[in-house]
Amino acid sequence: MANDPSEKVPPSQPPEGKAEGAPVSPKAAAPAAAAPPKAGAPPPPKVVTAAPIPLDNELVQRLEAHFGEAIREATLDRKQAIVLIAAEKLREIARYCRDEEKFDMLVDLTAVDWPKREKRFDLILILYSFAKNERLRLKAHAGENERVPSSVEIWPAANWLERECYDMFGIVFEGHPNLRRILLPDEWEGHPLRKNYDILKQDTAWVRENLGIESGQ
Amino acid sequence: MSQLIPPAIIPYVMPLVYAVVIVAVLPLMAGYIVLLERKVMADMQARLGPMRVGPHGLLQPIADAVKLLLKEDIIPNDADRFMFYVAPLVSVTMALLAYAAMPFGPAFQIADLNVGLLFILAVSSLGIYGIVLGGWASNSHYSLLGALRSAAQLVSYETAAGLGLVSALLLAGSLSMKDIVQAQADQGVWFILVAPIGFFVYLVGSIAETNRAPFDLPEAESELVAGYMTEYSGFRWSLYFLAEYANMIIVAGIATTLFLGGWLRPFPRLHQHLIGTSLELLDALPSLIFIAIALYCFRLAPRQPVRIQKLVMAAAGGLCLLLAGAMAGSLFASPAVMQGVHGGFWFMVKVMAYLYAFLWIRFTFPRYRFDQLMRLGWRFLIPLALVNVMGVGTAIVLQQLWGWDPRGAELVTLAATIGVALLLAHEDEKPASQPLAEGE
Amino acid sequence: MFSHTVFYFFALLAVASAIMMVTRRNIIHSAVYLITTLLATAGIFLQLDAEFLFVVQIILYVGGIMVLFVFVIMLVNLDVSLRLVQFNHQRFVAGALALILGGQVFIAFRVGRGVLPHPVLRSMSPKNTEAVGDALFTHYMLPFEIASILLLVAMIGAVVMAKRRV
Amino acid sequence: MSDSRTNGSSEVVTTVLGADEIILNMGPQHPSTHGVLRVKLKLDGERVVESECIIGYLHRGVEKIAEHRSYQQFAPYVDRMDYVAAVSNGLGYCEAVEKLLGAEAPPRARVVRTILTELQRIASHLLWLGTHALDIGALTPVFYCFREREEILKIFEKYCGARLTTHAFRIGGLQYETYDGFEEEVKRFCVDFAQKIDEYETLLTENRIWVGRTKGVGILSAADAIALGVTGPVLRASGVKWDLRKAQPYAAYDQYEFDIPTREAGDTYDRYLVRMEEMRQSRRICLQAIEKIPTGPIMAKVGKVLKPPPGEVYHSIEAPKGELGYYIVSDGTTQPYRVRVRPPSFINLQAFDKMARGSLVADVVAIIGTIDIVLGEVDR
Repeated sequence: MANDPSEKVPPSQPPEGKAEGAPVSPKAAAPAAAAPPKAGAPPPPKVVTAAPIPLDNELVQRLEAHFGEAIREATLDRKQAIVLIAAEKLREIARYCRDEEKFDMLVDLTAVDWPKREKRFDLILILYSFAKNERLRLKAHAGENERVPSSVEIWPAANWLERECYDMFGIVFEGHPNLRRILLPDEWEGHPLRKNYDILKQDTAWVRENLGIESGQ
Repeated sequence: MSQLIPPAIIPYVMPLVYAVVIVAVLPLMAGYIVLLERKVMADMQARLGPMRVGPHGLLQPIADAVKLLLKEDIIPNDADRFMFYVAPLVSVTMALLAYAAMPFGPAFQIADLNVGLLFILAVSSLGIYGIVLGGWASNSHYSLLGALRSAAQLVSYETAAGLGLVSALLLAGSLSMKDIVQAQADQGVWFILVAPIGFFVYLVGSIAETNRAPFDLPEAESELVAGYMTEYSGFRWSLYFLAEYANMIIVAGIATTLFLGGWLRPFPRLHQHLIGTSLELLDALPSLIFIAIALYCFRLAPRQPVRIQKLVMAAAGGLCLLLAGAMAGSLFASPAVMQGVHGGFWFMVKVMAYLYAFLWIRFTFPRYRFDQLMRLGWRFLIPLALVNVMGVGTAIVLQQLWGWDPRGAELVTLAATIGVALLLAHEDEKPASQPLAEGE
Repeated sequence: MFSHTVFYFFALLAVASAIMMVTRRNIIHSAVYLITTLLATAGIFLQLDAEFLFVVQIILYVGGIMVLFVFVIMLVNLDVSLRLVQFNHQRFVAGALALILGGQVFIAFRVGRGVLPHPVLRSMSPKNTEAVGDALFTHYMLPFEIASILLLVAMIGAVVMAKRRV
Repeated sequence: MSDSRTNGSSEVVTTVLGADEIILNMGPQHPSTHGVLRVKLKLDGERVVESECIIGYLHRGVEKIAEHRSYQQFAPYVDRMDYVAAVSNGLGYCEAVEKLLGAEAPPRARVVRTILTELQRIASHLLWLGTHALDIGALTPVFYCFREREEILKIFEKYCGARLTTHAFRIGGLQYETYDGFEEEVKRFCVDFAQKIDEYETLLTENRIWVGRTKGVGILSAADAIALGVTGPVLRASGVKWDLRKAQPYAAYDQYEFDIPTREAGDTYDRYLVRMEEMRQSRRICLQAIEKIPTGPIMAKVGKVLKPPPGEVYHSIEAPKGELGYYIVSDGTTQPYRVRVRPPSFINLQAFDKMARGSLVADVVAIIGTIDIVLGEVDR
């Protein structure tokens, strides 16, 4: 991991930015006495930054030049580039990333739920560029009843990934050709990966009706 | 005997006895061919196969039969009940009926029809109705697809296999099974040596006709679950199973009779007598084979883990000794008896060798796709069989009309046929390499 | 006596299954009865010592043509045929015609009995197959060739029609 | 469709749509859908017009469970995703958490991890080869494959006590030191294995029927593969020379020489050849690694209670089936805030429709086999 070329980042970054990353939950502000994580490994080559630091490389500059306000923030966490963007502009930015920046593969698309935040979901797109051997993480905030633009037309790979996201979080993707549940049954109530969905919870009515048992637990 | 039985019935007595013997023995034989298949498969796949029921699984077929008979007989709700009942019966009846003309030995034949070969082909081709109707009556789409594939496959490959047989018929000049073997005895050569291409075409065609891998599409497990047998269970299923193995023995019997010299001993014209007697050395071979098997059984017997298995193994050895004795004893009996016993032995040996080839092929090759199967049948085998018929015909004409040396004529035409075969194979490869997208 | 029994058995079977074939609603059942009819006819051939014809009847009609029939029927949507009206007003006409025909045959049989020479079965066995071949390729060469050409035309026609659809 | 989800029968539901189009349902219980995959095919005669994969029958909510377990507790769960390549799953997870912690496994641990993961790759490919050949009707290769796979599983068992769901690695390194004779056993396996691969190839590679069944079947172009996010051998068979072990080396892969096999046509036959060659390369890596396993500790000091600093990390490895990624968000507590698994099977399966369209029904089985999916990973 020490020589992970993918995450090579232009050296423009400040060595120890303390600027706190907005995407991280308030809890993160209290880094506490978390055990110095670098401890132990025989060759401790690098200082691991405990918190994200601002990022300002050429890619980010180009993005900002193109999309201005839509690029909210760019950070570096564990040497991995994260760009926070406005959800409305997702499709345009995604297309630009694919066509101009050669991020030709959508590696993954997922979400994180932060229920206490005003816009509770982080929508996360992990991109990879074969040409640069580099990854980029696009992040967008989305509210509970907000519709997020779908990126299926840019990367067909997003089809099932967005369906899964809808299935698990209830995020609705505008323009998705076939937005149905993918892992859970179509009539299932609730979105399990939301934080307020208890781990023991299940759609008891569905289970009773379709499986003929009282509980799936 | 003539006092006990009215004379009008006498000609029907022996055939009846033979028929009863065949009907009684055939299921057992099918069971043991299954065991053989499993053992051969296990050997090829680096494992042991059935080992538990009896020593080395020798009683496994009986256990399987009991299991099958005791299984619940399930009939799907929406099945056409009458057809569902009848279909397996059709299959098994037609398979058994075909044995009527099969010569197991010079004497052991129920009826020597003068169209014996055609009779066997005709009747065994009726077995397809069992498959088609069973697949249809099950009211399941896997079954129906299996049945349809089966019908299409059988109709295509019957043509090829039949044309393959024609070359042997040309050489024999008769449709009677007995006369065909006799012709090989008279000419002193098995027809496989004269018409190897015909044999090859029949081999491939017969594998396809009996739905064995690599042509087992009607019951392709990974695609159609069990094809036309998907909805069958228990006894009815075992009837299909019996029919399949009976058909295998039939095609093996046809190939043996037409190409492998039927009940004839290898080297029928080699008469090396034991010094000072009229016994032939080669006639001792069956006895020696059985003695060898018996010795092997006796050697294995003490090593069996359980007492009962030791006994069974020893009994198997004893049975082989008994057979060896019978083989040896028949040498001293009248020539007819000796011919009958030894003929039966050699016939079965050849049938088993043919079936072994079936098994070998099955465990070596992947399965054809349906269009590839059809292409192989229509574009390769049928033209090849036609050319082969012409080749053999030409050879006969060269011999009979122009007085060529028989072997020379056969070699020339064989070379020509093989040339055509290579050409066909070459042609066959071209469309195979094209992508499938032509339909779009 | 024995051969008479065999004949009447097969004859009855043929007629009965022919009637069943016409009256069944389910086409597959009809096909099965047609197969039975054909097999019974083959049985009559056998009883007449025409072994070659017997075998050819089975191979061609039962083993070949009927298999294709059944094959096609299975591909057809059966439900449609089950709902078809099977008999219409023509049945009276047809019944009348059948009666007339039956009467004719009966009369011919009664009148002709004893007049015509009793057919003597020349046992062609064991040269049955050769005899058929001989007859076809010598005496009946022209009809044989005409039949062949007819079949060829039918085959080409079928190929052309099938190709055009693709 | 939804109501029939509970109806776990393998019956085929056929509806007459237009003149010739029928819908054929395969699975979820079908001999060659490799588990509980259900495929709905719209057919025009024998040709597939459209296909839809219906998944989720094996969904266990692994990602949800992760949020309620500590980092170490969750490690055994990942073995249950791609259960035929549990070691690879474990490697990906452990390295991801290590990255989150900022820790790094000691060199000895990394080399042992590499060896075990490569053995696992061989085992996974062997299982694929056996079942794929079985689907296409070759009955015998599966037994040969299992014979060799058994040797690998024996090594796993001796190493950590489990054969299938091994939980071989720990966050920070290894729990167990290698057993006595580990090197010799791995070496002997690798040496013997060379001719075993040749044996499989003798059975299949030039077999006319095999070539006929696989060549030109399920073609996936490089552009389509990238657009659909396909990774692993499927991508490489389409001509993209990309392997995470080379592109972004992890564990100890940067120390070894190996090639990335690629093919151009992107059909089933090419995927077969790529995987066969990958087994050879894995063997090569093992042989190099086993020669010089560094001495030293096997566990980094990560502490008993893992509290990674808040933040997030994405780490991926080249699992036997493709890119296996873990995206982990930490909120500074002992339990991960969110664990997202990027399952290669799930994303590769998405390319099924592309491959299956226009092919024959019989090819569907070959195509499902060639993607090499494990439903445990697809459904999680």
